[in-house]
Amino acid sequence: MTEKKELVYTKPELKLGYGWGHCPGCHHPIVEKLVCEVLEEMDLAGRAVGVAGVGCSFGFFASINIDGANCAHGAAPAVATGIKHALYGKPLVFTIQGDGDCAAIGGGYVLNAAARGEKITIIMVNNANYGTTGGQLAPTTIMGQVTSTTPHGRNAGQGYPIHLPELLVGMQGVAFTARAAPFTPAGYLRAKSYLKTAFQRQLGEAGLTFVELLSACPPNWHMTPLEAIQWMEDKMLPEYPEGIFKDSGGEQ
Amino acid sequence: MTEKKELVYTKPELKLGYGWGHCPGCHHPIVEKLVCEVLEEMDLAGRAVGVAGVGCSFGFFASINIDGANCAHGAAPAVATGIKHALYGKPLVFTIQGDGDCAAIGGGYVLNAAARGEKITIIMVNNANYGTTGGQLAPTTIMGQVTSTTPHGRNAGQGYPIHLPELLVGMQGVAFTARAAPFTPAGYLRAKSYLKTAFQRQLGEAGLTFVELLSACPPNWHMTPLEAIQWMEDKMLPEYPEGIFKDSGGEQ
Amino acid sequence: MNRTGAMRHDVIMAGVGGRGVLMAGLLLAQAGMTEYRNVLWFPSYASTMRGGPCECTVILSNNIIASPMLSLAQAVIIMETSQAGPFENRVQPGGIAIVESTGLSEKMGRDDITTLYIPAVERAVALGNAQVVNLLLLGAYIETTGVLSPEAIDRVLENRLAGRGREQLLALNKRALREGMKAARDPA
Amino acid sequence: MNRTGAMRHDVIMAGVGGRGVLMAGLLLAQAGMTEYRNVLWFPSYASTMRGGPCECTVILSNNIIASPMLSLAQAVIIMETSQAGPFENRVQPGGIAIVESTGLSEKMGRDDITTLYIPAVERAVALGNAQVVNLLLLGAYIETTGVLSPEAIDRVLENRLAGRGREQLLALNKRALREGMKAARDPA
Amino acid sequence: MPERILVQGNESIGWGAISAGCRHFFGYPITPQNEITDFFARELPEIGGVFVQSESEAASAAMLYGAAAAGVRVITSTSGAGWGLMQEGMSQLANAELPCVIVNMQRGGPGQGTTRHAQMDYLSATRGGGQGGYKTIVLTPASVQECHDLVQLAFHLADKYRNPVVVLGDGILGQMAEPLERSTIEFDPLPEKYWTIRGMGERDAETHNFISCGQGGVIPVLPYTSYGAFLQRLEEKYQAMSADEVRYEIYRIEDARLLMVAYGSTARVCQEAVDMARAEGISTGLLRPISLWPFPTDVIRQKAASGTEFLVVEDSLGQLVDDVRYAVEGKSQVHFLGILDRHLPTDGGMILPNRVLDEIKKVS
Amino acid sequence: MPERILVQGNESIGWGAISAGCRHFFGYPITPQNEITDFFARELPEIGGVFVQSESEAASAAMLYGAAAAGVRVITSTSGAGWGLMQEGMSQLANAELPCVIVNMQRGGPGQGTTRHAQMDYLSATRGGGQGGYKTIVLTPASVQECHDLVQLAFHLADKYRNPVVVLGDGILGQMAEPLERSTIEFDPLPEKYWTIRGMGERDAETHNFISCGQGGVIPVLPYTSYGAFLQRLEEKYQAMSADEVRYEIYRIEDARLLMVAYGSTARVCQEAVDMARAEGISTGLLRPISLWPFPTDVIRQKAASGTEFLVVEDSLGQLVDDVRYAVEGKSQVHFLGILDRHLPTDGGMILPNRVLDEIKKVS
Amino acid sequence: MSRGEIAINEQLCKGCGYCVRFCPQSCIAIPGDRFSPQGYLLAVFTEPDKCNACSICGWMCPEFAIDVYRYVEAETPSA
Amino acid sequence: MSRGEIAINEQLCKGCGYCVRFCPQSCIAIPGDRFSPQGYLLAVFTEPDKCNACSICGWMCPEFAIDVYRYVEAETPSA
Ligand SMILES: Cc1ncc(C[n+]2csc(CCOP(=O)(O)OP(=O)(O)O)c2C)c(N)n1
Ligand SMILES: Cc1ncc(C[n+]2csc(CCOP(=O)(O)OP(=O)(O)O)c2C)c(N)n1
Ligand code: SF4
Ligand code: SF4
Ligand code: SF4
Ligand code: SF4
Ligand code: SF4
Ligand code: SF4
Ligand SMILES: [Mg+2]
Ligand SMILES: [Mg+2]
Repeated sequence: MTEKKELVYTKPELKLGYGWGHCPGCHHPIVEKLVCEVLEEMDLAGRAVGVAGVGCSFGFFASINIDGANCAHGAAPAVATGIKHALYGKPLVFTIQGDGDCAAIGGGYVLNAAARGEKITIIMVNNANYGTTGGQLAPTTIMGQVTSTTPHGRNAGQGYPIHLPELLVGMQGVAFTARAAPFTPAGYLRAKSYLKTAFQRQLGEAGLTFVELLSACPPNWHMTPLEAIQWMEDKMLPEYPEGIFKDSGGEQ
Repeated sequence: MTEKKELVYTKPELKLGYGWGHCPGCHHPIVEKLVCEVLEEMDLAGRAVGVAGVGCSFGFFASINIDGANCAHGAAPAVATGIKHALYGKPLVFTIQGDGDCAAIGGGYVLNAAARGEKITIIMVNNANYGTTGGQLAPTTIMGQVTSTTPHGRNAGQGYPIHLPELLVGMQGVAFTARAAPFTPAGYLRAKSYLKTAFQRQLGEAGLTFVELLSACPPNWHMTPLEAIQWMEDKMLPEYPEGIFKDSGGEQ
Repeated sequence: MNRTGAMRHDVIMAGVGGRGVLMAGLLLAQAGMTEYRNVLWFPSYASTMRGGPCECTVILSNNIIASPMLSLAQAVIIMETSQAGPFENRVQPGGIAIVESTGLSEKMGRDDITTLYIPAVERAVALGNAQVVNLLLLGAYIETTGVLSPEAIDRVLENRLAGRGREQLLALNKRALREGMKAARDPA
Repeated sequence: MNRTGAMRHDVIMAGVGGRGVLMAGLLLAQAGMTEYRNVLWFPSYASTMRGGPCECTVILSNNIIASPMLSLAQAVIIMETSQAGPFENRVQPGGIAIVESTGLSEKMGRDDITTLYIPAVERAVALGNAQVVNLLLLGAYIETTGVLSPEAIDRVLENRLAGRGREQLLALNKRALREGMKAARDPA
Repeated sequence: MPERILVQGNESIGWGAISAGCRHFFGYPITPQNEITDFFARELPEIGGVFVQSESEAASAAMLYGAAAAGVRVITSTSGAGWGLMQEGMSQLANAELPCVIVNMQRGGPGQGTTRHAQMDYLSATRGGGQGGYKTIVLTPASVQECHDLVQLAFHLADKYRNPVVVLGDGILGQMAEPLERSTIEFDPLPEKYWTIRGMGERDAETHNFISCGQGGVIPVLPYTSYGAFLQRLEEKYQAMSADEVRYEIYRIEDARLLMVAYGSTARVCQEAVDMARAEGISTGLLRPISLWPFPTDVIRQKAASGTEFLVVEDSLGQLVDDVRYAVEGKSQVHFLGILDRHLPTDGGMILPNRVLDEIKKVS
Repeated sequence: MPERILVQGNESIGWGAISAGCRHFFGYPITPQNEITDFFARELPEIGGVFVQSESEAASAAMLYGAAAAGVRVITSTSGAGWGLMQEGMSQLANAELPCVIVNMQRGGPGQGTTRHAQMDYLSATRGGGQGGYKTIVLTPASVQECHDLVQLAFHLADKYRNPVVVLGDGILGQMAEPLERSTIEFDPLPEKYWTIRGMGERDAETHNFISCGQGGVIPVLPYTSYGAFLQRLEEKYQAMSADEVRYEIYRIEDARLLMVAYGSTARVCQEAVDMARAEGISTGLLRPISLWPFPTDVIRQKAASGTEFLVVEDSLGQLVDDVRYAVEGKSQVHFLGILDRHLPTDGGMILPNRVLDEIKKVS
Repeated sequence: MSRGEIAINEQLCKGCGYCVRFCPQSCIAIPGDRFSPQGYLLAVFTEPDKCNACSICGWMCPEFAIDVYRYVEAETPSA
Repeated sequence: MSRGEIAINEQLCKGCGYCVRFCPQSCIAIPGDRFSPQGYLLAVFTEPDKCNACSICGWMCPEFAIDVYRYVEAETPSA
């Protein structure tokens, strides 16, 4: 029996070059990979326009071969709204935003895009802190977590973690919300499937779609990458369970 | 049997002078009245600090005899946060905001104050449009409602009404949410009781408290005051039911 | 053509919000479009809420119209008694003040201008609709100054109201305009 | 007192983020506080993400220190091979370059400066911890320039590390510092 | 001859945008420009355009960012606090080199201020109120017709330079109605928008387009190889605008020993004052900047050199006057009449023509 | 002699606030000032103070608004886009006359820009970047010690004038460490804060206090009887600041025929260049404005009148240079060295002393 | 028989009709021929006999225009 | 018996260990004595025999450093 070998997994074609310097163990590049794979599998690259927020995903669309932009901190949903309406609803438009970008400074943009029922997909990368600026408290920081602005661990005086996929369920303009943790193989597959459904719902004009993806930030958590994913397993997953929270199905 | 007469209802003492020119049939002055009565009955006037947003309640604290301020459009929850923390939690701090002020431009402020669990009370006056600027679409405008920016009535392309008391239920930092429609006697009493509970929960440090009050805007609705309250009965109440949506009870 | 042959007419109309002050001015300006080379209407009010003081300036001219606000106007129309005091002073010497006089308790103070007292509220109620005070006073103004014919105003009214099932309102407005002209010829 | 009696010492340390370049500079600056009237430490890096180029400037002087950035420095410490090229040019003629040489494939180009090759990674691994490359090179620097005694650095290290159950680390650091001094006396 | 319609300045802004082929408006209500928002909400859907009411002016700017990046002509309008809230976004637009038009119908005062007219955003408009020292061309109309015309010019210049352009009106101009003749103005041909993000399939491209508002060192971005190269590009652009886009109008300045400088509604007042003064035999004239940035420095400097004095009239505590002083370089007198000289102390007050005339007499 | 500690400029800002008795910080992270945010998060709770991380810089400004209205000393800090986003709120603070301190450690460029140092917010800081033409005193330190000292002065001036005060640093200053001696500076007595809103019971009052950021006609507000009266008050305040709060430092200007004008970290570079030039026998000096608004116009004008030339060095495309030109009134030459003259085209570049020296030689 | 009465301040009333709409005893009306100084139609307390001093009209009035009085028996001087 | 193999790009690997942690067949290890040009510890495909070409290591790698190959029977030339 002669054997040949066939390449079954490699860098997606849409990914240009390689990383631009994320820290070891960071899942931001995993999000790049997921997005590329999903767009390739759905054959949507030519129709997709992405918007990155400010944070460690600022350069997302510099190295992905689809049209894209970055923009003001927090404003990606409004930028996506502008693109979508400019082109009369034609493209697939999605954002990549950090948790600080999306939930803190961008909370009002998300809320209002959801209320307007914009046909866009928001992808929020939740690493429970502000990675770019050196690890400050984010709205997603979990109770007790030490950050540079909660040096003794987050306590109730500094509020509670925010759960956007669950929260947005209550808004009529929202068609789909979900959360996945692509740091495990199962989570990776879940993330892909959620992203696919989100894009489908968007194209079906069902409403706003929202996918949260958990991500490690080892240096700011002061952990090694392996410690970081253990911490995610132990602390983040209980706070931020994976799953679909709303799916209006098909179209509007 | 000799008879004397006793004054049983009059303008609350805290209300200084009279209105500063709201339109006939507007409920903004009813909100003033409610706030004054509640503060008087709870004997909290000396401890209260109010913050008005921008809209037809901008002058609220000019004519109420408690310390107060107005501020940037939408920013009242952050201003209230500043006051509360400046005074180390001592005063009763509450906001009066229009629905546009609170839910549109102020949506992010509300969301984040709620996430932080600020011990403040947000009072949102929902008149289903932007009164001050001449009756534009608000996030609270109901489906089909004609406004100056939805001349053919709000349709799904312009999104769906937002229900903040219901939405905020999902946030751990929120202690109490409710909605009342003080344009009927029963609604009036409900509004008073909700405001009282909200203030109690705030003083018990239970978390953020939120009360929505329905209000008419006859001129911008192009109705007489009586038509306006009929419309509220027929259209607004079904969309915005009265009631308590969350009450964490006592203290934190 | 306007009836006087004058190159320019300007007027300030004053009242409170929600009572048709701005609309009266706009009617005049719109009507002036065909008869004058330049037209300007400038409304001024403090807020959208009803009941606050409210004024507008209308200028019709065959020359360039520069300033949109006037120190003093050739004429002032005071549609609400409460505005009589402040606006009487805005008339040029030799100019005209047309004053709604139903609610007026005392005569105006100036003797260097012509003052016309029109009980417009009373007449409007008599016509069956208190809302046409503005048309009445506008009628008095065009009659006194000759700035435009009533037909010029009619045409604008027709454009605005015709064919929308509002013929009755149109007729009422036209009647009020003429009632005002009559009142100006024969003031109270 | 500093051992040379010179009024001023300045040095640029270069490497990549997360490898202790900034810390080495800060140690030197902190230690200089007692021996020099003025001290300046200026870090420069593109982002908080690890692995990017990263440098800091340290100036110890008994005169006023004006500019926080230097065109050319008396000395440059190159902690990471990849930074050798750009930073060799930042040494004044007659100055000193101290270069981590474990990963270096070819010699540096300038002959108007003194270049010290220290296989610091190798030595650090030999000491049991690749993290002390910075202390090794710092040792080489103080030895070569006489800017400060090793004890001055020790004191700062002690303040930072003592009493927190990090005695081992402290000892390792001190050892690395001296190993670096030794290497400077007897370069590879 | 095109039909004349009687419209307010605010509506004329809207008609101007439509004449320029703009079909996209994103904006948030604020007095005294609500008629603009309402206009677009009413008119754009009728002609297949898009009106979206944003949730704030910060969002308006972001929506402009998206729509401009997608390559369409897009406009917003605001005033007062909304203008302040848009500053960050305007700076992002400038960095990302996105062409769009931003209208500010100025109201009164800092903060919430008043809902009425004033001219108090001159400095923040001409100096780039947001972060980082960007520049935008600032055009300022003085009539209803000019609202329509300058909006068209604004779109042209935005596309020409890939830069946001500001139209700075004021509440009086926005509220007043005058006859308007609508027509599309022809301009020189424009560069192709090769850089838009509409989906690669739209242009059958091999490589993507990327719009970035951060040209920093971290990301290897197009089209500038370094941050310095990007700043160089900005500098060249600003120099080109300064050289080519100065616009102003003069009125009866022939023999004027005293020249008024004023813009917008205040220029109208001054024009009347010029006539009044000349009627009394005082020879004065008016220089009305149409572009506030770039500013007509040179013409003023020349006049100053030949001894002409200046009277700056603006409805503020003094902003434009600084640019005039800068131009004059102490070579002649610069007088100032500002908001404290209004006929009423209320927010409805104005510097009336006779007040200007008094000042003309006083200083000449 | 107080203990000397080695701290970064950013931390020194924090120590300065604590020395001034400030116990309240509200702010949002942004590079290159994160050490300030982190400092307050760490230190304030230790001494019974309050640190709140806001959700945005717009929120920071609003929180300052609340805390200042409640009568406490309060500070925030930001940079770049955060500065842009704060403009609306700063204007509100100015209108409501609320004393507070806002620190901007400038980073590079418009938009998102870069995370590194630059000096590109000079104009928006000195001109009031937000709506309505307000003014704030702008102080600019050039050393770690001065960060600490000027923050204290900033608090004093804020309370003296009931106005926000800006401390304009830059990324280099914020990042670099130098020795700091901490001590509380004594200033003249301040007016009582009779106007604060803390609850009437706190002062056993009969009538309430009301803080408003809209002094318009609609609401009968205290303490101004009309909008004109309010604007009059602003004008008087700004005049008083202009008259009394100009600050600058001179270095070796005795016989200088060429005077450099620079602030912040760039002034440090120039100082070195002065020494280098003098060592080569070229007599040049440095004038370092400490208050950027009000600007030391008079001293520059005097120098210009006596023929001194100027070399403005700033890490921008040219902002400060306009104020110098304005002061000079064409009476002598004003040369400029800006961000395009940095030693590297990256955002980590700088105008180095030898580049300045070259220019000195070229123009003198 | 009446248990109370109300006083409507004609300076303040703006004729919205809310008191009329919600008075459980139908004591109030807007006749249509009475105007306030500002020109608003005025509400009038037309049926004093039916008033039970429930205060509802007062609650509902946005203009603080209504004072409500309850009739009380005069205290018998204490023995 | 092996059904596939992987190739780890040593230029890209940053030694996070995710591939090691999640390979169901424990084919990968970080020996600790091998460094990348940037100085990171390197992951090494130590147990080629066990690899089933499941691609999980590839999914988990944030650096796009892993290519996965599956062994396929050579096509028998069509008759
Ligand atoms: C208006 C504004 N404020 C602050 C910043 C600074 N900033 C850049 S990224 C960031 C937070 C990033 O956190 P997150 O969104 O969670 O993304 P991450 O880096 O964690 O992926 C902040 C505060 C900015 N760029 N703009
Ligand atoms: C930043 C900013 N944008 C816009 C405005 C204009 N503005 C004033 S009030 C208002 C909306 C008011 O609506 P709402 O909050 O519902 O209050 P209402 O008047 O209906 O009571 C707007 C848009 C403003 N003052 N500031
Ligand atoms: S700082 Fe955190 S989020 Fe940013 S690249 Fe590093 S690990 Fe990823
Ligand atoms: S506009 Fe509407 S909200 Fe404002 S006062 Fe009038 S009725 Fe009330
Ligand atoms: S008190 Fe009650 S019964 Fe009497 S008038 Fe008022 S609502 Fe009617
Ligand atoms: S409720 Fe008040 S304002 Fe309305 S009609 Fe009755 S008395 Fe008048
Ligand atoms: S392909 Fe699967 S079995 Fe093979 S090394 Fe990777 S994870 Fe292990
Ligand atoms: S997952 Fe990738 S980067 Fe991490 S150790 Fe394995 S090959 Fe290296
Ligand atoms: Mg994050
Ligand atoms: Mg409203």
